Amino acid sequence: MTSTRLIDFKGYVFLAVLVAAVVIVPGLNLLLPADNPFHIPSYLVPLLGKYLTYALLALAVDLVWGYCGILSLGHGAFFALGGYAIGMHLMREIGPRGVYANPELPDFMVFLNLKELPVWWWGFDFFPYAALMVLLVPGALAFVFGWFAFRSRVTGVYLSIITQALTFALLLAFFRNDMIMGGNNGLTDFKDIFGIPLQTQGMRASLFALSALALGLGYLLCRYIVTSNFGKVLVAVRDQESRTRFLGYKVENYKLVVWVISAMMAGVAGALYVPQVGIINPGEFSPANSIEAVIWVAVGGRGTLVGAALGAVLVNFAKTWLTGAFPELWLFALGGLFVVVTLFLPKGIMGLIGSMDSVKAWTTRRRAVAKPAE
Amino acid sequence: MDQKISPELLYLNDVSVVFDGFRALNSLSLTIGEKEMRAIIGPNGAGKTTMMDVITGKTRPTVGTALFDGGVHDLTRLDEATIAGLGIGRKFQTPTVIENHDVETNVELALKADKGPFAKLFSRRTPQVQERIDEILERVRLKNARHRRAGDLSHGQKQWLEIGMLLAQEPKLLLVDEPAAGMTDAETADTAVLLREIAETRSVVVVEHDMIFVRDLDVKVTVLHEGSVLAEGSLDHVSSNERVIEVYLGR
Amino acid sequence: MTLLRILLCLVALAGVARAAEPQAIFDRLASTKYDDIEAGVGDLATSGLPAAADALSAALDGRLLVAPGKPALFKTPMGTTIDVATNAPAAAGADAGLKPVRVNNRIRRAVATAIGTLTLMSPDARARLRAAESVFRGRDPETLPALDKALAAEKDERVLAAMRRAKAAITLTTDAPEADKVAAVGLVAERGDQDGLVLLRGLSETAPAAVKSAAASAIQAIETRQAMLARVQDVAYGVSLGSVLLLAAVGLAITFGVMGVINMAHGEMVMLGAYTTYLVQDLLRTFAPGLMEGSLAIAVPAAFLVAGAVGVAIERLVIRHLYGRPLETLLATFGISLMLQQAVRSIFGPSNREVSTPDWLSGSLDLFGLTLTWNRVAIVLFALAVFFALQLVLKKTTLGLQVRAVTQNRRMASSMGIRTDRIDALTFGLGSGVAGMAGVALSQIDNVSPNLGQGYIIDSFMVVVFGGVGNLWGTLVGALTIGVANKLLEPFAGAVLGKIILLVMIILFIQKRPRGLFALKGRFVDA
Amino acid sequence: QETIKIGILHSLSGTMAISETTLKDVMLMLIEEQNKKGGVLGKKLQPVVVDPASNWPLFAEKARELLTKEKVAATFGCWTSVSRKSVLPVFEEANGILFYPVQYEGEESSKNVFYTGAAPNQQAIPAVDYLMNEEGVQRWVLAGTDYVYPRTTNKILEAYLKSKGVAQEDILINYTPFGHSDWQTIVSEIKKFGSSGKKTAVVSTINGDANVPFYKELGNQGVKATDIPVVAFSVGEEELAGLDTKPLVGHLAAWNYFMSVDNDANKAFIEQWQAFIKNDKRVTNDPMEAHYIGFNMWVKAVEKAGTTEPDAVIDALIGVSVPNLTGGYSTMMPNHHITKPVLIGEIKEDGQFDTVFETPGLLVANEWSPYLEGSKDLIADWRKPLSCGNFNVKTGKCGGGAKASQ
Amino acid sequence: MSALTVTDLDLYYGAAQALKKVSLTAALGKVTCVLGRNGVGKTSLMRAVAGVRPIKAGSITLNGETIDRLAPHERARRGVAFVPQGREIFPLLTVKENIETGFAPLKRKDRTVPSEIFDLFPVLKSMLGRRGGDLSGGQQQQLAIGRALTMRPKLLILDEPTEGIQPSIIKDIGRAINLLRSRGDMAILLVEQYVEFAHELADEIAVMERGEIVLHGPKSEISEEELRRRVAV
Ligand SMILES: Nc1ncnc2c1ncn2[C@@H]1O[C@H](COP(=O)(O)OP(=O)(O)OP(=O)(O)O)[C@@H](O)[C@H]1O
Ligand SMILES: Nc1ncnc2c1ncn2[C@@H]1O[C@H](COP(=O)(O)OP(=O)(O)OP(=O)(O)O)[C@@H](O)[C@H]1O
Ligand SMILES: NC(N)=O
Ligand SMILES: [Mg+2]
Ligand SMILES: [Mg+2]
Repeated sequence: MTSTRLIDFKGYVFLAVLVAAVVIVPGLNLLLPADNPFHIPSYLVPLLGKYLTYALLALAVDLVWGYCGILSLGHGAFFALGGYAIGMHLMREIGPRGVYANPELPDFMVFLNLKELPVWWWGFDFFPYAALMVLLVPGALAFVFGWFAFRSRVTGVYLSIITQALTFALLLAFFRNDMIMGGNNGLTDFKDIFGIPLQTQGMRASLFALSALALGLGYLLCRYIVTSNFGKVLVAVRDQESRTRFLGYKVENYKLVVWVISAMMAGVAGALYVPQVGIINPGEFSPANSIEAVIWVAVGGRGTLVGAALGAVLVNFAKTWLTGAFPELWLFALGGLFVVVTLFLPKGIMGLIGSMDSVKAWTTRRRAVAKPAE
Repeated sequence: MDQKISPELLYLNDVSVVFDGFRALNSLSLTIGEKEMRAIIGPNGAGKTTMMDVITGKTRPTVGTALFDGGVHDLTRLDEATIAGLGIGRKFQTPTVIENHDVETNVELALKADKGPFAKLFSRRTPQVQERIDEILERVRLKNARHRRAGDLSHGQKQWLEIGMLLAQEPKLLLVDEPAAGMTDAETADTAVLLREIAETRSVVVVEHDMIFVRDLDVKVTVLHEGSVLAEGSLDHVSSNERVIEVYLGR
Repeated sequence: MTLLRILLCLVALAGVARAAEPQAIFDRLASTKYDDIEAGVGDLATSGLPAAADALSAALDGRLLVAPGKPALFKTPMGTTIDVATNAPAAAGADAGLKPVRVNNRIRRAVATAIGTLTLMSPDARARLRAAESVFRGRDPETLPALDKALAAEKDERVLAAMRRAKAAITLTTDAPEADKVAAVGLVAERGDQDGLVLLRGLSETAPAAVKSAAASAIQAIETRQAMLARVQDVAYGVSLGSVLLLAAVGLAITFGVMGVINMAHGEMVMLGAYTTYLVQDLLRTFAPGLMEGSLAIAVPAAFLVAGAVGVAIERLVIRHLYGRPLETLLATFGISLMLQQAVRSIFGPSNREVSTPDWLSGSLDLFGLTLTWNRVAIVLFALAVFFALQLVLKKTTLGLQVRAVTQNRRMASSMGIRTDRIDALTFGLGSGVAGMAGVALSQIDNVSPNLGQGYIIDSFMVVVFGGVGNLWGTLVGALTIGVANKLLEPFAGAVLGKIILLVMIILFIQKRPRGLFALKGRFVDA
Repeated sequence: QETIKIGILHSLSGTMAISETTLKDVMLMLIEEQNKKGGVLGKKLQPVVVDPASNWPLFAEKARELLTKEKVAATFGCWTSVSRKSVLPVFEEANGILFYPVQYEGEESSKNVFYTGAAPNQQAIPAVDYLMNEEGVQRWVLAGTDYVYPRTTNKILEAYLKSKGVAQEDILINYTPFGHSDWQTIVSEIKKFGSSGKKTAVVSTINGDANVPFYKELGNQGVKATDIPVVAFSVGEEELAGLDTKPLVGHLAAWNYFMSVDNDANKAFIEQWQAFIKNDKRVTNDPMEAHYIGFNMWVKAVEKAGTTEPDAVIDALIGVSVPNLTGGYSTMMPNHHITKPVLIGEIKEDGQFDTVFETPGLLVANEWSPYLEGSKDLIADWRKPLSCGNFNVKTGKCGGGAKASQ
Repeated sequence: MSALTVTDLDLYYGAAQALKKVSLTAALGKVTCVLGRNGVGKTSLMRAVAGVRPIKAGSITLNGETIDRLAPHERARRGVAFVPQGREIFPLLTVKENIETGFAPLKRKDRTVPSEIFDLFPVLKSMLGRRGGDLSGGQQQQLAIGRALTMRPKLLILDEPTEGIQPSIIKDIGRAINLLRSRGDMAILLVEQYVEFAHELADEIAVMERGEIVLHGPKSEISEEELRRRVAV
């Protein structure tokens, strides 16, 4: 059972680690000379930043899956939409510095013989508008999708599969050049944001810090939700949806609210991801990406929030390391990791950490149950 | 709008439910008044649970009317949550509780309150709420199990928990499907007492096969058989009915 | 009039033949310019040399050897060398310094037409039919004399009809009398196909009114027929695509649909089946080349056993610890899927493996102008056979009953005396084995590469869920529906947009039927 | 002893592993061979292999790792255009050197990238010319996978065909998604389009996995090369190795290299490759040759510059000329593309190509297509003082600020 | 001699002990009835005997053979049939198929449905094609008993079999249990809350409290009054 305090022990540790990361990572990167053993090389900063955005995506998945039982196999879609929103802004920021030097149109539009900016690109040169879209586009899609799906009582694998269909359809749609979203190449070659080049160390550090901040806030938001009465209803919906209805809860509304919040979180994650990796393309919509996000949560421990974030960072760290260290064998290692986690850590990595709690619980429970019902 | 067009709290008329050609309910008509308690008995498969399904919105009748609160609400058009919100609470035949929540939280979730998502988002457990929970747990004798996972309870304990949740809902109409199943004789008697108390302020429909329990309730009895009413009246009256003996009580 | 022209043609023909001395022809064939070679082929065909036909077909396989100024030779399939000019065996070593005639598509085409004319009188009826067809396509007035001669001698009805049409086609290009042409239009229209249409559409503006109007109505008729055929073809293609989906999905309908394992490694079972086919063929090629034609018949049970055994192993080692935790099967099987892909990549390499199609599955079936390739017809039949066999196993055998009991309530099934662990392993093995058999079929139409399975996993889940989890009929109807819908959309929307529309339709459909096409109904469903 | 690190950035897993793994192997072979010769500048070369797993953002991440962590002197990598686009900013930022070995759509020239594959004019246009002249093709199906390389190529071809008087209704353009596997409808459409009486050909820019089912369907539906020839730009020996080529005899491909090219250099290369990979059935293909050329150019440039320092090597590379495997010399031009011969081959039964046409000389790449509106005035020249990848000859300005030299 | 002997059984749910040194016997041709208030461990004891819940300590023997380490299906093969509390019908199998799951431990030639099942529960016969999950609660309970009898058990475990069943059929079940007892080839272990019913049927009675057996003996030694007192609140 989840603890009811807003921030429990694990939460404090988690937030403390985040705060430390915000101070230490950019600090060690910017302040120490490159030959110092504690120096964090520049390439690591956006890499770590990327992990944090994945962690935020994992939180979003865990919120709906861990607490409300909605197994989304399409959360990558919201992530990608958030990414595209910010990517569109970054494209507009390039201005006349594109290879075709068109002040108005991004290169790929010139290339497609476009004469003027498509309507849906309007306004993206204005950062606040783009930022709003980061929330609104995934939010609106989630709202429309959720409105119909939850009202129609699509549940379980049926819901999972149509979320997958959703992201797959978007993959194909964004893939089409007729969408004027850059086709298969997507959006890339970004230059700067707020006039500051994306490649400067300061910018990298800021984006990293921003990702950490977003992750922290995301965590607090999730904790707030799951520890509120709303969260208790969510768990009830997860375990006994039908029974919950008979208690007078409009289950579809609960699902819709948490679904939209989660989609927006994923959108923010995507928006922070794109400037740090420098590209957004339809590949982000691929169903495999969404499944991977679910895998991170499962590895870390479903329904634990901290575990989801931890899982995302660990799996991706493992992937980074293994693809470099064992380029020909890493799939065995990663695949094996997933199997081992399921077999030996049924509650994910958090289950392992949590077992310390359970030792405590064990002793107390033993006393309580020693005498059954009076 | 909220004009009551009849005095009954619950009004079922000519309700039929057909599953693949099988008539689980067959032109069933039944009314329950305000603050009335009614016992419903009848053979296995007579349609008692199905009737409750119709009232609570779980099953849509093939034909027929189901009105609530003096005809103001048409139950056949509302979903389960709305019906529950109108004040119809239900205890299921096989006890169903929220297994992963503790006993306390199960009761808390059932408590009468604004059950919209935003209201719940901004609310936490207050001392008043705690008090109310304690009161109910006291009544169903689960105070010592308050922090146990509901799924770990024994069968009978779950039955009690469900009754507690029903109390917490403070519904106008309680539908109680086999409350005494799996309870000891003493507990059964206690349940009867509890239901009689409740019926002083609310309407109650009880389904039971335990005749001693039904006798304890001391209310009008309706006998269902093959989806429609076979007999109605006091327990003594119906149990002397030949047909009732033949199809239900046995010799 | 006609007679006169034929006579003239004959004279001209003879003239050509006389004009080109064999050595001049051979020199042309020895050129490096395709223009020359093409002319040389034409010359050889009309040279009247007895070895012309054999020499020409030898040219296609690089067996016709030439060099400027030297006599041309050709090698028979038996390996003997023949002098083209004399049609007698050549002296040993005569081929020194000779090179095969250069051929490209253009030369191949010229040779085909030439051989066509030369084989109009072949004793083999099928060869004559092919020849008539090639004359129809060539529409070369110069072939008319040969054609007429052949017509006079022809007995076979089918060949006769084809030759008449070929003649009609030629007639339309000449300035034959109006009545002949109108009759020719009728004959050409008989074909009712695209080729006929092309010919009729191509009639010159200057053609007489009667011919034009006859052609117009013939065109109309053919077009209507073609349009209808197009729809029928879409549906047929849809059924074919649907049966591919069915095959890919039906194993999943067991491991996921019946057992509830979110089996992300399903695609890899299909892939293992395809690789088994490759291995079977590889082994046969080295040890029993005579059995190659039957390779698939061996591969099907082999693939079932291989994939089934891997499935049993996976179940025993991993899945069995996860019952009651269905969502975690997703994680574990995803891991297994990664490992299997990499294992195959490490063993067989990352690139495609060649799986050959036996001759009896090559080519296509022509049904009233509808082209259905044999391998796809076979896949439709195979998919249905697999489906009904499975249906039988699940519905009519004790195993089937026990499988369903175990998946519905494992603990109670055990209490009833059912050996749940054995049933679990068998069921997972069965589902995996069926996936393996699907792999055999897919090896005939798709890449045999480590990624093969990834291409089908999403579609498979889509089909099973769309059809309704736990219902095999749903998988059948779901697969066919998706296949046909896809193929009906494709001509209008294109492949990409068509697929998008289809996905959106599936999403909308699930709103209407939240538990799929063949939903389980009843009080237990969400009790 | 100090070593020089060489980055190898090719997918070893995921959808692109099919094509890219071979390129990793060929690089390992070239490096090993060079080390046998004593390395470069007296130092041994050390390959650093990473797996970007066919995941485009991962390409960028791995590129950064190679450049900043491993500090490689040069990187050989990428296949798809999107992977190149994804790593491009990284190479520019870190001032690295990337050799890109695959034919692509052009419309790009970066200071830090050396394009050893063909630009559209080095592959597509000669192929179309051949079909027009030799086969008398009048009607064209442009079929491709829906992404930028096929789209651009087709756009250029469309413009080119129209300039040659081909009517709009004689051009059919069709796009399919990556990995498309059900070709029934499209092949039958092609057949229909091709039976109008005019000679028809298919120009295929279908990429990757989709080719095998496409050719299988072509074969089975009886589309013969003599009726409707298909000329492909992305199907080489490696792709054919996974196919039963009997029904495909006569279909064409246009490349800058075929394994069947008969000369000593190529023979030696093939032998070396088969010995290295310990399999005498393994084939060679065009992108492998591109890496062979690129690697030798890099070695030569480093020796010329006397250092592996990027700016010096980048400058030294221009003008470097090394033997290619088709019997000539390829030169690195100021636009960072190389000169190439164009070969047209017909598929033979053994999965090899029979060269039916070869351009008389080497072609210089048009990195900016003269057939496209936005780029017809652009040129790239990385020699000083111009040092610009997109110089507009009309306005006299270097287009993108970031692309200009600092 | 006793068919079933349970000695010093301990059973835990996680850290919570549900059975403490429980010992019990059940003899062929006898009905052994276990009573007790809610949550005292009756169901846990039945689960332990049927094998669906592992035990921590103690032993279970059936006709002299130790069965406490055997899987449930092995016990079923040795003649243990279990009618669990909560029925546990296979919801998607038809009534007929539910009954046929009882064939699993039988030899092929014995795989017939005993006719007494339909005599006892005629409703099942009329609903053979209906899915188990669609049945009413009482019908499911009847099905669960019928399914267990199909196995021709040597030890029949009935956990509150009358729950949810209409009075006339409760009487029938009583008669059926009497019949089975009189055949003498079966030991019957019965959990009941319904004291009158239990007292009428039982040969041996055991009363549980807080995971322990506090009273165990032949019916003749325990009056209905005492029983009632024992299980009162
Ligand atoms: N979905 C369904 N499909 C088919 N038959 C059904 C379905 N639901 C209920 N039934 C049948 O309808 C009848 C009425 O069932 P119901 O559960 O209402 O009986 P009940 O009176 O509650 O019986 P019990 O006393 O045994 O609980 C039964 O015969 C049952 O088998
Ligand atoms: N799955 C479980 N996990 C944890 N505790 C459990 C579980 N099942 C039962 N218990 C607990 O073990 C004790 C004994 O339960 P059991 O079900 O054996 O009681 P019972 O005597 O059958 O009760 P009832 O008369 O209510 O059926 C109870 O305190 C119960 O809460
Ligand atoms: N550049 C290519 N072929 O994608
Ligand atoms: Mg009922
Ligand atoms: Mg119990």
